[in-house]
Amino acid sequence: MTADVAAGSGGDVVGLSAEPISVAALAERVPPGSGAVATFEGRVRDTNEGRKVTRLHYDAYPAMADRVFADILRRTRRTHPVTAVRVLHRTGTLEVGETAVAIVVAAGHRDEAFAAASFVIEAVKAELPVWKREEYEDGSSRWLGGEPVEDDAREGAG
Amino acid sequence: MTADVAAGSGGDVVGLSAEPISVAALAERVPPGSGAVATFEGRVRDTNEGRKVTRLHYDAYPAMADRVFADILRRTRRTHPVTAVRVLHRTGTLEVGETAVAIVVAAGHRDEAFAAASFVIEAVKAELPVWKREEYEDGSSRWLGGEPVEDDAREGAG
Amino acid sequence: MIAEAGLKVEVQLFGRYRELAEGASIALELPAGATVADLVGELHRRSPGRLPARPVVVVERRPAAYDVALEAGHEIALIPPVAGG
Amino acid sequence: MIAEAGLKVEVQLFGRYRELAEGASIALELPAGATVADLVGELHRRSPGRLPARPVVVVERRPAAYDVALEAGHEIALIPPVAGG
Repeated sequence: MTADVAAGSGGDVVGLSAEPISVAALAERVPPGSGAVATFEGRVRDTNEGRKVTRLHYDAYPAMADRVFADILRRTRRTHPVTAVRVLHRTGTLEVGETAVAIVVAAGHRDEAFAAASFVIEAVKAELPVWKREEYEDGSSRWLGGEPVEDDAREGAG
Repeated sequence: MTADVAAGSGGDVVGLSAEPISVAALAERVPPGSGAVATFEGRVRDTNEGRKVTRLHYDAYPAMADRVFADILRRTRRTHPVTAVRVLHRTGTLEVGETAVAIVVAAGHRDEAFAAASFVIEAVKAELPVWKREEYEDGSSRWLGGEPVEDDAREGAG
Repeated sequence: MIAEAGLKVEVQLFGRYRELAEGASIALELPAGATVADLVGELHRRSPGRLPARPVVVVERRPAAYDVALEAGHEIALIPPVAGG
Repeated sequence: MIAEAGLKVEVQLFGRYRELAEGASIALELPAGATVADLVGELHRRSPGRLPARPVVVVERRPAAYDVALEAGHEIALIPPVAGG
Protein backbone atom coordinates (compact mmCIF):
# COMPACT_ATOMS: atom_id res chain seq x y z
CA MET A 1 0.00 0.00 0.00
CA THR A 2 1.38 3.38 -0.90
CA ALA A 3 0.80 6.71 0.74
CA ASP A 4 -2.44 8.08 -0.57
CA VAL A 5 -2.43 11.79 0.10
CA ALA A 6 -4.60 14.43 -1.49
CA ALA A 7 -3.91 18.13 -1.04
CA GLY A 8 -6.97 20.38 -0.90
CA SER A 9 -8.03 23.86 0.15
CA GLY A 10 -5.82 25.67 2.66
CA GLY A 11 -3.21 22.95 2.34
CA ASP A 12 -5.62 20.28 3.55
CA VAL A 13 -4.21 16.76 3.51
CA VAL A 14 -5.95 13.45 4.16
CA GLY A 15 -4.83 9.92 3.46
CA LEU A 16 -3.35 6.60 4.39
CA SER A 17 0.40 6.30 4.77
CA ALA A 18 2.45 3.13 4.54
CA GLU A 19 5.48 5.11 5.76
CA PRO A 20 6.14 6.44 9.28
CA ILE A 21 4.18 9.63 9.95
CA SER A 22 5.76 12.85 11.20
CA VAL A 23 3.19 15.12 12.79
CA ALA A 24 5.82 17.88 12.74
CA ALA A 25 6.13 17.63 8.96
CA LEU A 26 2.34 17.50 8.67
CA ALA A 27 2.09 20.75 10.68
CA GLU A 28 4.43 22.74 8.45
CA ARG A 29 3.28 25.75 6.45
CA VAL A 30 -0.17 26.46 7.79
CA PRO A 31 -1.86 29.64 6.51
CA PRO A 32 -0.60 32.89 8.16
CA GLY A 33 -3.98 33.70 9.69
CA SER A 34 -3.72 30.64 11.95
CA GLY A 35 -3.35 31.81 15.52
CA ALA A 36 -3.85 28.30 16.86
CA VAL A 37 -2.56 24.91 15.79
CA ALA A 38 -3.77 21.81 17.58
CA THR A 39 -2.38 18.38 16.84
CA PHE A 40 -3.26 14.89 17.93
CA GLU A 41 -1.23 11.74 17.59
CA GLY A 42 -2.43 8.27 18.41
CA ARG A 43 0.60 6.11 19.16
CA VAL A 44 1.08 2.38 19.62
CA ARG A 45 0.97 1.65 23.36
CA ASP A 46 3.18 -0.95 24.99
CA THR A 47 0.24 -2.59 26.76
CA ASN A 48 -3.44 -3.15 26.03
CA GLU A 49 -5.94 -4.72 28.40
CA GLY A 50 -3.09 -5.92 30.57
CA ARG A 51 -1.18 -7.66 27.76
CA LYS A 52 2.30 -6.64 26.63
CA VAL A 53 2.08 -5.47 23.00
CA THR A 54 5.13 -5.88 20.74
CA ARG A 55 3.77 -4.49 17.49
CA LEU A 56 0.63 -3.65 15.55
CA HIS A 57 -0.55 -4.29 12.00
CA TYR A 58 -3.09 -2.06 10.27
CA ASP A 59 -5.12 -3.42 7.39
CA ALA A 60 -7.06 -0.87 5.35
CA TYR A 61 -9.57 -0.58 2.52
CA PRO A 62 -7.90 2.25 0.59
CA ALA A 63 -10.66 3.08 -1.91
CA MET A 64 -13.26 3.35 0.84
CA ALA A 65 -10.79 5.23 3.04
CA ASP A 66 -10.48 7.89 0.33
CA ARG A 67 -14.23 8.33 0.32
CA VAL A 68 -14.44 8.45 4.13
CA PHE A 69 -11.52 10.88 4.43
CA ALA A 70 -13.14 13.19 1.88
CA ASP A 71 -16.42 13.03 3.82
CA ILE A 72 -14.72 13.80 7.13
CA LEU A 73 -12.83 16.70 5.61
CA ARG A 74 -16.01 18.12 4.08
CA ARG A 75 -17.97 17.83 7.34
CA THR A 76 -15.13 19.30 9.38
CA ARG A 77 -14.88 22.33 7.12
CA ARG A 78 -18.65 22.77 7.07
CA THR A 79 -18.98 22.73 10.86
CA HIS A 80 -15.70 24.25 12.08
CA PRO A 81 -14.02 27.54 11.08
CA VAL A 82 -10.56 26.17 10.40
CA THR A 83 -7.71 27.30 8.15
CA ALA A 84 -6.21 23.84 7.58
CA VAL A 85 -7.14 20.21 8.29
CA ARG A 86 -4.62 17.42 7.86
CA VAL A 87 -5.03 13.76 8.71
CA LEU A 88 -2.82 10.76 8.05
CA HIS A 89 -3.41 7.17 9.17
CA ARG A 90 -0.75 4.51 9.03
CA THR A 91 -1.07 1.11 7.40
CA GLY A 92 1.23 -1.89 7.68
CA THR A 93 3.40 -2.87 10.64
CA LEU A 94 4.04 -0.44 13.50
CA GLU A 95 6.38 -0.81 16.46
CA VAL A 96 5.48 0.40 19.96
CA GLY A 97 5.64 4.20 20.12
CA GLU A 98 5.05 4.72 16.39
CA THR A 99 2.34 7.10 15.25
CA ALA A 100 -0.84 5.34 14.09
CA VAL A 101 -2.81 8.47 13.31
CA ALA A 102 -1.84 12.14 13.15
CA ILE A 103 -4.18 15.12 12.98
CA VAL A 104 -3.26 18.75 12.53
CA VAL A 105 -5.86 21.48 12.68
CA ALA A 106 -5.08 25.17 12.27
CA ALA A 107 -7.61 27.86 13.08
CA GLY A 108 -7.86 31.48 14.04
CA HIS A 109 -8.36 30.71 17.71
CA ARG A 110 -7.72 27.91 20.16
CA ASP A 111 -11.28 26.76 20.88
CA GLU A 112 -11.89 26.25 17.18
CA ALA A 113 -8.67 24.30 16.77
CA PHE A 114 -9.34 21.99 19.73
CA ALA A 115 -12.95 21.39 18.76
CA ALA A 116 -12.06 20.54 15.17
CA ALA A 117 -9.18 18.24 16.16
CA SER A 118 -11.47 16.37 18.50
CA PHE A 119 -14.20 16.17 15.84
CA VAL A 120 -11.74 14.71 13.34
CA ILE A 121 -10.29 12.02 15.61
CA GLU A 122 -13.77 10.89 16.69
CA ALA A 123 -14.88 10.65 13.06
CA VAL A 124 -11.72 8.78 12.04
CA LYS A 125 -12.17 6.25 14.82
CA ALA A 126 -15.85 5.74 14.01
CA GLU A 127 -15.65 5.63 10.22
CA LEU A 128 -12.24 5.07 8.68
CA PRO A 129 -12.03 1.53 7.28
CA VAL A 130 -8.85 0.35 8.96
CA TRP A 131 -8.37 -2.66 11.21
CA LYS A 132 -5.79 -3.29 13.87
CA ARG A 133 -4.14 -6.60 14.72
CA GLU A 134 -2.05 -6.62 17.89
CA GLU A 135 0.95 -8.89 18.40
CA TYR A 136 1.88 -9.87 21.93
CA GLU A 137 5.06 -10.82 23.74
CA ASP A 138 4.07 -14.51 23.70
CA GLY A 139 3.90 -14.52 19.89
CA SER A 140 0.11 -14.61 19.66
CA SER A 141 -1.92 -11.95 17.88
CA ARG A 142 -5.53 -10.89 17.50
CA TRP A 143 -7.71 -8.51 15.54
CA LEU A 144 -9.25 -5.71 17.55
CA GLY A 145 -12.62 -4.05 17.16
CA GLY A 146 -16.04 -5.59 17.55
CA GLU A 147 -16.66 -9.01 18.96
CA PRO A 148 -14.65 -12.03 17.82
CA VAL A 149 -16.35 -13.41 14.74
CA GLU A 150 -16.84 -16.85 16.20
CA ASP A 151 -18.71 -15.58 19.26
CA ASP A 152 -21.08 -13.42 17.26
CA ALA A 153 -21.66 -16.16 14.76
CA ARG A 154 -22.71 -18.78 17.29
CA GLU A 155 -25.98 -17.04 17.99
CA GLY A 156 -26.42 -15.25 14.70
CA ALA A 157 -25.54 -17.54 11.84
CA GLY A 158 -27.86 -20.49 12.57
CA MET B 1 15.99 36.71 29.32
CA THR B 2 17.26 33.16 29.00
CA ALA B 3 15.27 30.00 28.53
CA ASP B 4 14.11 28.88 31.94
CA VAL B 5 13.21 25.24 31.70
CA ALA B 6 12.82 22.76 34.52
CA ALA B 7 12.52 19.02 33.89
CA GLY B 8 10.24 17.12 36.27
CA SER B 9 8.38 13.81 36.56
CA GLY B 10 7.68 11.97 33.33
CA GLY B 11 9.87 14.40 31.43
CA ASP B 12 7.69 17.35 32.37
CA VAL B 13 8.98 20.69 31.13
CA VAL B 14 7.72 24.19 31.88
CA GLY B 15 9.31 27.54 31.30
CA LEU B 16 9.88 30.73 29.41
CA SER B 17 12.00 30.68 26.29
CA ALA B 18 13.82 33.60 24.73
CA GLU B 19 14.61 31.40 21.72
CA PRO B 20 12.20 30.16 19.02
CA ILE B 21 10.10 27.24 20.23
CA SER B 22 9.83 23.94 18.37
CA VAL B 23 6.73 22.01 19.42
CA ALA B 24 8.17 19.00 17.59
CA ALA B 25 11.29 19.03 19.77
CA LEU B 26 9.12 19.53 22.83
CA ALA B 27 7.08 16.43 21.90
CA GLU B 28 10.07 14.10 21.65
CA ARG B 29 10.57 11.14 23.97
CA VAL B 30 7.26 10.85 25.77
CA PRO B 31 6.84 7.80 28.03
CA PRO B 32 6.04 4.53 26.17
CA GLY B 33 2.63 4.12 27.83
CA SER B 34 1.40 7.24 26.02
CA GLY B 35 -1.23 6.23 23.49
CA ALA B 36 -2.20 9.84 22.84
CA VAL B 37 -0.21 13.01 22.38
CA ALA B 38 -2.05 16.32 22.02
CA THR B 39 -0.25 19.55 21.27
CA PHE B 40 -1.27 23.14 21.07
CA GLU B 41 0.59 26.06 19.57
CA GLY B 42 -0.41 29.68 19.80
CA ARG B 43 1.15 31.54 16.89
CA VAL B 44 1.49 35.20 16.03
CA ARG B 45 -1.35 36.12 13.69
CA ASP B 46 -0.93 38.55 10.83
CA THR B 47 -3.99 40.55 11.86
CA ASN B 48 -5.72 41.44 15.11
CA GLU B 49 -8.96 43.37 15.41
CA GLY B 50 -8.66 44.38 11.79
CA ARG B 51 -5.14 45.79 12.05
CA LYS B 52 -2.16 44.36 10.18
CA VAL B 53 0.35 43.04 12.72
CA THR B 54 4.05 43.03 11.83
CA ARG B 55 5.54 41.65 15.04
CA LEU B 56 4.93 41.05 18.71
CA HIS B 57 6.96 41.63 21.87
CA TYR B 58 6.43 39.59 25.03
CA ASP B 59 7.48 41.01 28.35
CA ALA B 60 7.54 38.57 31.28
CA TYR B 61 8.09 38.42 35.03
CA PRO B 62 10.34 35.35 35.12
CA ALA B 63 10.43 34.68 38.87
CA MET B 64 6.63 34.80 39.12
CA ALA B 65 6.33 32.80 35.90
CA ASP B 66 8.34 29.98 37.52
CA ARG B 67 5.91 29.93 40.42
CA VAL B 68 2.85 30.02 38.15
CA PHE B 69 4.22 27.31 35.84
CA ALA B 70 4.92 25.07 38.84
CA ASP B 71 1.36 25.66 40.10
CA ILE B 72 -0.17 24.89 36.72
CA LEU B 73 1.90 21.73 36.38
CA ARG B 74 0.90 20.55 39.86
CA ARG B 75 -2.81 21.22 39.26
CA THR B 76 -2.72 19.57 35.84
CA ARG B 77 -1.15 16.42 37.25
CA ARG B 78 -3.56 16.36 40.19
CA THR B 79 -6.67 16.63 38.01
CA HIS B 80 -5.66 14.84 34.79
CA PRO B 81 -4.18 11.35 34.30
CA VAL B 82 -1.31 12.32 32.02
CA THR B 83 2.11 10.81 31.35
CA ALA B 84 3.86 14.07 30.38
CA VAL B 85 3.09 17.80 30.46
CA ARG B 86 5.31 20.29 28.68
CA VAL B 87 4.78 24.01 28.26
CA LEU B 88 7.00 26.73 26.86
CA HIS B 89 6.12 30.41 26.42
CA ARG B 90 8.21 32.78 24.35
CA THR B 91 9.61 36.10 25.47
CA GLY B 92 11.15 38.87 23.39
CA THR B 93 10.38 39.75 19.80
CA LEU B 94 8.33 37.41 17.57
CA GLU B 95 7.60 37.67 13.88
CA VAL B 96 4.22 36.74 12.35
CA GLY B 97 3.81 32.97 12.33
CA GLU B 98 6.24 32.33 15.19
CA THR B 99 5.14 30.19 18.12
CA ALA B 100 4.20 32.20 21.20
CA VAL B 101 3.21 29.25 23.37
CA ALA B 102 3.58 25.51 22.90
CA ILE B 103 1.92 22.79 24.94
CA VAL B 104 2.47 19.05 24.71
CA VAL B 105 0.42 16.61 26.74
CA ALA B 106 0.85 12.86 26.59
CA ALA B 107 -1.66 10.48 28.14
CA GLY B 108 -2.91 6.96 27.88
CA HIS B 109 -5.98 7.94 25.88
CA ARG B 110 -7.15 10.77 23.67
CA ASP B 111 -9.85 12.30 25.89
CA GLU B 112 -7.33 12.71 28.70
CA ALA B 113 -4.78 14.30 26.39
CA PHE B 114 -7.24 16.80 24.89
CA ALA B 115 -8.74 17.73 28.26
CA ALA B 116 -5.33 18.30 29.84
CA ALA B 117 -4.01 20.33 26.89
CA SER B 118 -7.09 22.53 27.03
CA PHE B 119 -6.75 22.89 30.83
CA VAL B 120 -3.12 23.97 30.48
CA ILE B 121 -3.67 26.61 27.79
CA GLU B 122 -6.60 28.13 29.70
CA ALA B 123 -4.48 28.31 32.87
CA VAL B 124 -1.51 29.79 31.00
CA LYS B 125 -3.67 32.50 29.45
CA ALA B 126 -5.34 33.34 32.76
CA GLU B 127 -2.30 33.24 35.03
CA LEU B 128 1.10 33.37 33.37
CA PRO B 129 2.67 36.81 33.95
CA VAL B 130 3.53 37.72 30.38
CA TRP B 131 2.42 40.76 28.41
CA LYS B 132 2.09 41.25 24.72
CA ARG B 133 2.83 44.39 22.74
CA GLU B 134 1.74 44.37 19.11
CA GLU B 135 3.48 46.34 16.39
CA TYR B 136 1.49 47.40 13.35
CA GLU B 137 2.23 48.10 9.73
CA ASP B 138 2.00 51.86 10.32
CA GLY B 139 4.81 51.70 12.90
CA SER B 140 2.57 52.17 15.93
CA SER B 141 2.37 49.65 18.76
CA ARG B 142 0.24 48.94 21.81
CA TRP B 143 0.13 46.71 24.85
CA LEU B 144 -2.68 44.16 24.86
CA GLY B 145 -4.67 42.84 27.78
CA GLY B 146 -7.03 44.71 30.05
CA GLU B 147 -8.18 48.20 29.41
CA PRO B 148 -5.72 50.93 28.48
CA VAL B 149 -4.29 52.33 31.71
CA GLU B 150 -5.44 55.85 31.02
CA ASP B 151 -9.06 54.86 30.53
CA ASP B 152 -9.24 52.84 33.73
CA ALA B 153 -7.41 55.49 35.63
CA ARG B 154 -9.78 58.30 34.71
CA GLU B 155 -12.58 56.93 36.80
CA GLY B 156 -10.52 55.04 39.34
CA ALA B 157 -7.53 57.05 40.39
CA GLY B 158 -9.27 60.22 41.60
CA MET C 1 -37.62 -14.28 -23.53
CA ILE C 2 -33.98 -14.08 -22.54
CA ALA C 3 -32.87 -16.48 -19.84
CA GLU C 4 -31.79 -14.55 -16.78
CA ALA C 5 -28.05 -14.88 -16.18
CA GLY C 6 -26.68 -15.23 -12.65
CA LEU C 7 -24.93 -12.27 -11.01
CA LYS C 8 -21.20 -12.69 -10.60
CA VAL C 9 -19.72 -10.67 -7.78
CA GLU C 10 -16.38 -10.49 -6.11
CA VAL C 11 -16.44 -9.70 -2.41
CA GLN C 12 -13.33 -8.06 -0.99
CA LEU C 13 -12.44 -9.09 2.55
CA PHE C 14 -10.77 -6.89 5.17
CA GLY C 15 -9.42 -7.19 8.69
CA ARG C 16 -10.27 -10.45 10.37
CA TYR C 17 -12.52 -11.41 7.46
CA ARG C 18 -9.43 -11.84 5.31
CA GLU C 19 -9.15 -15.22 7.00
CA LEU C 20 -12.34 -16.39 5.28
CA ALA C 21 -10.49 -16.93 2.01
CA GLU C 22 -7.02 -17.31 0.58
CA GLY C 23 -6.84 -14.35 -1.72
CA ALA C 24 -8.52 -11.55 0.26
CA SER C 25 -11.65 -11.88 -1.85
CA ILE C 26 -14.43 -14.38 -2.59
CA ALA C 27 -16.00 -14.80 -6.03
CA LEU C 28 -19.69 -15.70 -5.85
CA GLU C 29 -22.50 -16.31 -8.29
CA LEU C 30 -25.85 -15.09 -7.04
CA PRO C 31 -29.30 -15.12 -8.68
CA ALA C 32 -30.01 -12.04 -10.78
CA GLY C 33 -31.61 -9.36 -8.61
CA ALA C 34 -29.92 -10.65 -5.48
CA THR C 35 -29.76 -8.25 -2.53
CA VAL C 36 -27.15 -7.65 0.13
CA ALA C 37 -29.16 -10.00 2.36
CA ASP C 38 -28.88 -12.73 -0.29
CA LEU C 39 -25.13 -12.17 -0.47
CA VAL C 40 -24.76 -12.50 3.29
CA GLY C 41 -26.91 -15.67 3.24
CA GLU C 42 -24.57 -17.18 0.67
CA LEU C 43 -21.50 -16.22 2.71
CA HIS C 44 -23.04 -17.89 5.77
CA ARG C 45 -23.62 -21.08 3.74
CA ARG C 46 -20.00 -21.11 2.55
CA SER C 47 -18.40 -20.30 5.89
CA PRO C 48 -20.78 -21.53 8.58
CA GLY C 49 -20.10 -20.13 12.04
CA ARG C 50 -17.39 -17.76 10.88
CA LEU C 51 -19.40 -14.56 10.36
CA PRO C 52 -21.71 -12.55 12.58
CA ALA C 53 -25.40 -12.65 11.71
CA ARG C 54 -25.42 -9.27 10.02
CA PRO C 55 -21.92 -8.24 8.97
CA VAL C 56 -21.43 -4.86 7.31
CA VAL C 57 -21.43 -5.08 3.52
CA VAL C 58 -19.96 -2.14 1.68
CA VAL C 59 -21.30 -1.42 -1.81
CA GLU C 60 -19.59 1.24 -3.88
CA ARG C 61 -17.53 2.27 -0.82
CA ARG C 62 -20.52 2.93 1.42
CA PRO C 63 -22.13 0.60 3.99
CA ALA C 64 -25.26 -0.79 2.31
CA ALA C 65 -28.72 -1.57 3.65
CA TYR C 66 -29.63 -5.26 3.40
CA ASP C 67 -32.43 -4.65 0.90
CA VAL C 68 -30.12 -3.00 -1.66
CA ALA C 69 -30.06 -4.92 -4.95
CA LEU C 70 -26.61 -5.82 -6.19
CA GLU C 71 -25.59 -5.14 -9.75
CA ALA C 72 -22.85 -6.40 -12.01
CA GLY C 73 -19.79 -4.20 -11.63
CA HIS C 74 -20.58 -3.09 -8.09
CA GLU C 75 -17.53 -2.79 -5.85
CA ILE C 76 -18.46 -4.98 -2.90
CA ALA C 77 -16.64 -5.55 0.37
CA LEU C 78 -17.25 -7.31 3.66
CA ILE C 79 -15.82 -5.37 6.61
CA PRO C 80 -15.58 -5.95 10.37
CA PRO C 81 -16.24 -3.06 12.77
CA VAL C 82 -13.55 -0.46 12.03
CA ALA C 83 -10.68 -0.13 14.50
CA GLY C 84 -8.44 2.78 13.61
CA GLY C 85 -6.62 5.38 15.65
CA MET D 1 11.35 53.55 72.62
CA ILE D 2 12.94 53.03 69.23
CA ALA D 3 11.86 55.43 66.50
CA GLU D 4 10.04 53.56 63.76
CA ALA D 5 12.02 53.58 60.52
CA GLY D 6 10.23 53.95 57.18
CA LEU D 7 9.78 50.90 54.91
CA LYS D 8 11.90 50.99 51.78
CA VAL D 9 10.48 48.97 48.92
CA GLU D 10 11.35 48.53 45.30
CA VAL D 11 8.39 47.93 43.01
CA GLN D 12 9.15 46.04 39.81
CA LEU D 13 7.11 47.14 36.79
CA PHE D 14 5.94 44.92 33.94
CA GLY D 15 4.17 45.23 30.64
CA ARG D 16 2.63 48.65 30.03
CA TYR D 17 3.52 49.69 33.60
CA ARG D 18 7.20 49.71 32.60
CA GLU D 19 6.40 53.10 31.13
CA LEU D 20 5.80 54.51 34.62
CA ALA D 21 9.55 54.70 35.30
CA GLU D 22 12.88 54.67 33.54
CA GLY D 23 14.48 51.59 35.02
CA ALA D 24 11.58 49.10 35.14
CA SER D 25 11.23 49.62 38.88
CA ILE D 26 10.29 52.36 41.37
CA ALA D 27 11.94 52.77 44.78
CA LEU D 28 9.54 54.06 47.43
CA GLU D 29 9.67 54.81 51.11
CA LEU D 30 6.43 53.99 52.94
CA PRO D 31 5.51 54.28 56.61
CA ALA D 32 6.37 51.19 58.66
CA GLY D 33 3.40 48.79 58.61
CA ALA D 34 2.21 50.04 55.22
CA THR D 35 -0.17 47.79 53.32
CA VAL D 36 -0.60 47.06 49.65
CA ALA D 37 -3.34 49.70 49.64
CA ASP D 38 -0.87 52.27 50.98
CA LEU D 39 1.61 51.33 48.27
CA VAL D 40 -1.00 51.79 45.56
CA GLY D 41 -2.00 55.13 47.08
CA GLU D 42 1.60 56.30 46.88
CA LEU D 43 1.88 55.14 43.28
CA HIS D 44 -1.27 57.07 42.39
CA ARG D 45 0.23 60.21 43.98
CA ARG D 46 3.46 59.83 42.00
CA SER D 47 1.82 59.00 38.66
CA PRO D 48 -1.61 60.58 38.70
CA GLY D 49 -3.96 59.28 36.00
CA ARG D 50 -1.59 56.63 34.80
CA LEU D 51 -2.78 53.62 36.82
CA PRO D 52 -6.16 51.95 37.25
CA ALA D 53 -7.83 52.37 40.63
CA ARG D 54 -6.88 48.95 41.88
CA PRO D 55 -3.95 47.52 39.93
CA VAL D 56 -2.68 44.04 40.78
CA VAL D 57 0.23 44.11 43.22
CA VAL D 58 2.28 40.94 43.42
CA VAL D 59 4.02 40.21 46.73
CA GLU D 60 6.43 37.31 46.88
CA ARG D 61 5.30 36.22 43.40
CA ARG D 62 1.59 35.97 44.25
CA PRO D 63 -1.15 38.56 43.73
CA ALA D 64 -1.70 40.16 47.13
CA ALA D 65 -4.86 41.34 48.88
CA TYR D 66 -4.90 45.09 49.56
CA ASP D 67 -4.83 44.63 53.32
CA VAL D 68 -1.59 42.65 53.29
CA ALA D 69 1.17 44.40 55.28
CA LEU D 70 4.40 44.90 53.38
CA GLU D 71 7.72 43.95 54.95
CA ALA D 72 11.31 44.83 54.23
CA GLY D 73 12.77 42.34 51.78
CA HIS D 74 9.45 41.51 50.13
CA GLU D 75 9.65 41.00 46.39
CA ILE D 76 7.01 43.42 45.08
CA ALA D 77 5.74 43.96 41.56
CA LEU D 78 3.01 45.90 39.83
CA ILE D 79 1.46 43.98 36.93
CA PRO D 80 -1.19 44.71 34.31
CA PRO D 81 -3.75 42.05 33.42
CA VAL D 82 -1.73 39.14 31.97
CA ALA D 83 -1.83 38.65 28.21
CA GLY D 84 -0.03 35.47 27.21
CA GLY D 85 -0.70 32.82 24.63
